Amino acid sequence: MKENILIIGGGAAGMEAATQLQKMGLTPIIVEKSEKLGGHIAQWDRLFPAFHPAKDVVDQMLNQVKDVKTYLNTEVTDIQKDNNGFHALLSNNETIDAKAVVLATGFDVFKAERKQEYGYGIYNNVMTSVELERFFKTGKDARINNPKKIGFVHCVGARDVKVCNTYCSKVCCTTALKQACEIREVFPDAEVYTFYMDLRMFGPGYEDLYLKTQKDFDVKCIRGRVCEVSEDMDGRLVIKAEDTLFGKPLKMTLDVLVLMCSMEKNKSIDAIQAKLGIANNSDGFMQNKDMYLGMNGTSQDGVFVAGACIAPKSLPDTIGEARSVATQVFNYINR
Amino acid sequence: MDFGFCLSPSSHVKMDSVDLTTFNRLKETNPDINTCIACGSCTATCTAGNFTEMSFRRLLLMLQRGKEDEAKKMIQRCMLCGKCTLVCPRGINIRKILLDITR
Amino acid sequence: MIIEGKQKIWADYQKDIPDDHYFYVRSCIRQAFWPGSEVTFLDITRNKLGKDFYENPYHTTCGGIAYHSDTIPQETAMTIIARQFALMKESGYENYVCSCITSFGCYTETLETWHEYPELEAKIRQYLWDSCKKEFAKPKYLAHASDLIYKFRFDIAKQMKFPLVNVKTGKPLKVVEHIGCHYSKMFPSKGFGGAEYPHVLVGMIEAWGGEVVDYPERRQCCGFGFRQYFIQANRGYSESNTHKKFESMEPYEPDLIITNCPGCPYFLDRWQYVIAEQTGKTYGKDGYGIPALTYEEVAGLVMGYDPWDLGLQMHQVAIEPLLEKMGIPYDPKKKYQGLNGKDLGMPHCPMHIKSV
Amino acid sequence: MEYRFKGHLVEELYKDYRIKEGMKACMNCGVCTAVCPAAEFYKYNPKNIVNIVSRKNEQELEDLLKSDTIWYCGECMSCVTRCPRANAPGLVIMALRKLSMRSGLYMESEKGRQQYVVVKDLTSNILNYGYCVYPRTFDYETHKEFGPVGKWINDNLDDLHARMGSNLDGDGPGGLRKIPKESLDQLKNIFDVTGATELIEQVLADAHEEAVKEKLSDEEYFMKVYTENDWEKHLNH
Amino acid sequence: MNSQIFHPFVLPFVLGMAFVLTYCLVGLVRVVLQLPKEDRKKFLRSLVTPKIAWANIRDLFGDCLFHVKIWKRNPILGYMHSTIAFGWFMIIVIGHIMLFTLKPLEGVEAEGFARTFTNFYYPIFYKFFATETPVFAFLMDFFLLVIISGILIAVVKKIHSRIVGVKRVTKFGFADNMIRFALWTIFPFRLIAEKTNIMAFWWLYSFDLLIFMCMLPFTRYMHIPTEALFILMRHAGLKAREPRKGYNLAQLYSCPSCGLCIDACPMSVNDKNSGNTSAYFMKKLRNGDSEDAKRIAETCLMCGKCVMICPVSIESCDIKFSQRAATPYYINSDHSYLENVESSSSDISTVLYFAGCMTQLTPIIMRAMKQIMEAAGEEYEFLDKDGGICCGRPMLLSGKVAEAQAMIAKNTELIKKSGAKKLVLSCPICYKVFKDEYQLEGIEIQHHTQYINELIKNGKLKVNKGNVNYVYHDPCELGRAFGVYDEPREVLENVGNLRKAKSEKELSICCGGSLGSFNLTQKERDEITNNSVADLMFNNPDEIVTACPLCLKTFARKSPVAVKDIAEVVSEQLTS
Repeated sequence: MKENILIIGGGAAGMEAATQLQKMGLTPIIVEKSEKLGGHIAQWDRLFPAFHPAKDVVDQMLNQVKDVKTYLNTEVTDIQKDNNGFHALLSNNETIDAKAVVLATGFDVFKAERKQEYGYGIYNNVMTSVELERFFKTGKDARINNPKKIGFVHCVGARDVKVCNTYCSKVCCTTALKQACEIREVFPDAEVYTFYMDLRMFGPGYEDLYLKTQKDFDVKCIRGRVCEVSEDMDGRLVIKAEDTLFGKPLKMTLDVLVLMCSMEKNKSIDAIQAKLGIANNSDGFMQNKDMYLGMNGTSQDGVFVAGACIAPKSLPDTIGEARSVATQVFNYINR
Repeated sequence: MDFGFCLSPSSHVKMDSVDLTTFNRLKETNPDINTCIACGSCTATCTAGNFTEMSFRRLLLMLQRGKEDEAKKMIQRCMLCGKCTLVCPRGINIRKILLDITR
Repeated sequence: MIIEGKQKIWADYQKDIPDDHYFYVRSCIRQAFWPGSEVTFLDITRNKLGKDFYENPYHTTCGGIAYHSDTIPQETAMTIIARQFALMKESGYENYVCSCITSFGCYTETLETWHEYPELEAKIRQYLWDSCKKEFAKPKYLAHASDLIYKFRFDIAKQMKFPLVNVKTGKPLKVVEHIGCHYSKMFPSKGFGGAEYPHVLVGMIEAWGGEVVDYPERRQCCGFGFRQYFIQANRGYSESNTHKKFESMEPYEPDLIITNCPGCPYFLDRWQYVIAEQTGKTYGKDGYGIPALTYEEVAGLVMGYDPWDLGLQMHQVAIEPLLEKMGIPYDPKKKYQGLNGKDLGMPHCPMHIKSV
Repeated sequence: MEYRFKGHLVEELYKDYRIKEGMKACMNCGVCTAVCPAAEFYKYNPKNIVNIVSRKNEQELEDLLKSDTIWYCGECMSCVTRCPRANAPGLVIMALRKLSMRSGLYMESEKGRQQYVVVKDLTSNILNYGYCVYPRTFDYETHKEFGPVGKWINDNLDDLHARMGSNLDGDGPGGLRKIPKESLDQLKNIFDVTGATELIEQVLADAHEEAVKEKLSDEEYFMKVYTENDWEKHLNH
Repeated sequence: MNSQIFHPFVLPFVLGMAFVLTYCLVGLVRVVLQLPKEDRKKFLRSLVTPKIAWANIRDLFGDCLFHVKIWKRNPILGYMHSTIAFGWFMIIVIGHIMLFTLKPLEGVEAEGFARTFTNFYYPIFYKFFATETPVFAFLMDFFLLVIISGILIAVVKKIHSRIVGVKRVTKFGFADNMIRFALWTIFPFRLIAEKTNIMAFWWLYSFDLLIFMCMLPFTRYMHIPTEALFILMRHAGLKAREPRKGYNLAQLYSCPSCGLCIDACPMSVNDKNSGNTSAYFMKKLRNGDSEDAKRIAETCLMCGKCVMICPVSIESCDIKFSQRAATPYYINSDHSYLENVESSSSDISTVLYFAGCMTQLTPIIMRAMKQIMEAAGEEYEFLDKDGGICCGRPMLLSGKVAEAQAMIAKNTELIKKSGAKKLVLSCPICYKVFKDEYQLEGIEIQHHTQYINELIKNGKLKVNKGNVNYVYHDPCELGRAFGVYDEPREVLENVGNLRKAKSEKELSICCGGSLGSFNLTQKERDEITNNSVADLMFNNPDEIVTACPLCLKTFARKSPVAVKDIAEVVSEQLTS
């Protein structure tokens, strides 16, 4: 029973699924379009809610998949299904025959410039959460120059019909609070504000993180969506929002504004997804069978999904889903 | 010349120039003050709030948004009955803060 | 400021409109307050650029101001608009251009609402038939007059005599652009450059050599507010909005404000006078204000029209310092003359803001 | 108190296309209030308006319709651009104002009663001249901000418009041309057919009734409404 | 023996004595002058009122010398205190009696002024200057030994307090330790000096007295003279006013810092908080440390246990009230809206029930009360069904008397208007203020425990006796404040089995939720609650029953068994 399982995507979901499938005696094959495994999480510095280094987790995952057959810098360009299973053509012209396919293609970060009123790409000191995380990792970012006031905007590219994303991106709230604490650690004299609509602290220890953010890090959480950003004479950012709990419009000047960009579906898989006949759901992510027992299944027999390609998701959720997809694939092969 | 109208003051909360002296003083003795999640339990249960605009969660915001005078006016309504403290899900010692503001 | 970011947005928000054969409708406010602007628009487009802009004498107000002052029902406003469209159809045109931003907003809103609710369009069609025995056709293209000047900005630049440059320093003039709220705030895709970084006036300023000032309250409304101006008791609101804009732009020391809305130049101009009278504060240099001009007035100035033919004497804020900066020759004596040099007297000087 | 549509305010409001278009679901994010010019200078919060309308509570709606609140908006529509739920608070306000007028509740508030001024001025301009704003009815004495230049313009109206190339009161095309009678008649017909005339007559009658009650002539009442300003009450401290 | 009437070693004593007498006299005049005029009059008149005078004499002996109260609490400590105090008193008294019987040594009898002077120190050093009669000599030696036996206990207590049944003792500074050492050594030195007549010991004895008397005003031993004054003032019925003046000053100096209140205080469950007990409060305030005193005053739960246990009967809660009232408060309360408050009761009814703020948070009590009153066929009304106003007690607890009066006046108005004959309260916090502050002539005020008990007793309310084992918690403001101990217990006996808590009645431990404290954090309150719950759980009851909505809410957070209000328990056992 050394059946090939094609895993598209070498991020957290893909790697964890491969690890489990290999332990089950199957032969997972990872196809990753970038030059290394790890996906978005490999770019991350620390993880919420307890500031655990991301590298720890990523290194463990990488170690577990070191014997898994992996194609880097490779994309699936075509895929066919027949009675023997799936036949995928790769961008390096190799062909892979597999009994089942796991789509673990993850997410793209919302392009912040689409939310024009926030002026990302126009005003110098507007940055994204991803860029801030990179700053934490490398200590370098030209925009962060001993700032005295830093603001975080939640729900950028989420819960917003104007950018066609009506869903909640789930992880940004917790990430914002984590980063707010971290930036206070780096710049203890800075004032940090977050502008939220709801603080969705849905996981274990997340509410504690919120409490810590308020109490220990003195981060000021203001309920209200930032409405517009402009630049003043000194290149500082003037933001307007309503303090909705106070019921009054509010104006303040910030040195840096961090946009908590949402997750959108990774669209580079669209062509292959279409070939497999898998639709998108109303949020634009991949449609799985259902949200409960069929969460890893799709409308195409033998094609499975896991991770943030289904919906925005945290790392623990993704790992859980990757493990569950492995079980589903195993059962499918042994049906 | 009388035009029959004049400039109106702006109602914007100008966070750049808000005076936080009182709030920061309170924070020193009551670190919990930061942990309000504006759930409104205090307002809902308030004995004085039954008859007036008294709302502790709003009062805290007033102090943070440069409306200290309004906050002090609001405290005048308080009967110090302590129900708010009992219902606060964050365990904030509201009655003590109310008393501390006034000192 | 990263200009490339804006350029990307401008490239994304380009609307497809033809550059000729338009059915032209006028603006109530502009005819009353800035008559020179519409005259100049038609002169530039028809005579300088040789375009076809037809004006039907039977067209009326679109009712937009009355509609936004909540004095007439939506159906009334839509039927008046439908009547204008019927006139366009009768005149054999299918491109519609209006001089007024409120009109432009009403036309856009009407067309979008009809699109969403066809039963409402049918109802209006019936109303128009019942009242005027007319039938309308929706325009193929709807444009605002500033869209066309924007489209022709490089042609105008070719005929430019006085670029937006300070002749004494050789530096570009600092120009504030002010977009009428109803141009693209309701329907961002209907304006050049969208709602956040409209390009319609920026494009003109850049094409004619000026430097655009982007200040924090750039997007803020001038404060017209319809009923907030028409009723004296409410005018403090209107004045306060303009005041806020000027306080925000003041540090940038702009030389000029350019607008594409009928009311904005009136308010940005007259509220400067009122603020000066009430508080003693002026926003230009040496006790002058900052001129707030229409885009046609600016186009006329750069093309070498006589300032008094453009009607710049109808602004309360003195225009002369700007003319000096641009090196435009003018005859001060002619400022307050009527036809054939008729002496019309002179307005008296306000207390706090220089008018000459 | 008695007023039209009593008990049916919510129903009547939701018939308005502007509610259909502008009233989806609010998540209280506050961007409308943050950008709103009226929220800065008046005791006004568009988010709260949208909330009240979405609650569909008859009493709450009645209170709203007879308050000054709905008359603070300047209809700049800045809120429309930003709402992440594609609501249009500005349109909602317009629908509320119309209902407030039709129900008669607008007479309960200082700012509501002002509708008499705009209705009288603007609709008579349209019906008499075919313009919303017409220079011959734009009086310097009631528009002091028109300034010395404005006074000079008004004093020399014919000469100046002739100088500027307007066709003031003339036939054919051109600025400020005389709108042909035929066009004015059509406008009147449109007003009759679409309900504007009815609304106008109602507003004028309400005002007259109020003027009689206050023992004022219509002109005196007009000036009272035009200038009356309980300034402090409207400010958002 | 020695043939002289004077020796230099008496000088230290004479100096010390002169100092302490002067100091006390000045202090006495000062305290009396600090009293407001009416209080001063009251005080002076009380001294000649026979009834009060008798009480004064009784307590002066009972409390100052025999320490009856300490005997009751702890016989060992009682012995210790009364031996030292009474023994010393007797030595002085007998010494002075002996002055008339002493035979001066030959040829050295003093006359005139010298006689008066020698009388001053003769009784103290009589063995050096005179020969005595055997009976007196025996008595003197006997009492001296009695004192020393008390001192021995004191030494043991110092070394290991638990032997004498004390967990925590007051921690003292250098001065207090030094004067204590002086006190301990006075009597052994005297014994040795008398028996050996070694000069050095006479000197040591005299110096010890000097040290004791000079340090006395500055240490807790000042309570010895002050307590006498305090007893007189207390019996005169004076009230606590300004924190460090007049009657309060007398109270402050009367505190012997014995530390009995430290163990009694519920806050002492956390060692950190034992510094916030009354003993320390008195000490801080006495020493003029106003910041600390203010903090402690605002931390105190006001449960009254320290007052109840105090051997000197110091009203420390009252002093804390004065301290709170003295704290500047910059807000002028505006309760003008009270004018518009309406009562929810409409008709005239015999029984008016006032739930109060806290009961509004525990609607189960209101429901139970309703059921009980219905079952008893009472004609009743709720005063604050839709939320009334506060009773005013929390305002009073904050020291804001005038503000509290506004609420009291409004409630009084509403109650009087109702025409009720009886006012029933289910909240002891309210009960306390209604009893103490409200002027409701003709209206009987009852706590619901009393009311329910009455209903059962007069047969209006029929209840079943179930077999649930209850333990009853005495709310501070009901028990210690008004001694309502029996009624709730009788009620509970009627509906089930009553088990005893470890500490009951006046010794019951505050639930920790008290409104009295401003400063205690939730965590600190939880510690108190846990301790109180453990005490109640001593005999493994099935349910904890209390009679205060605040206790109910507080215990419910931490209790391993169900916590119920007494009304709820009764309503469950109504005979249908």
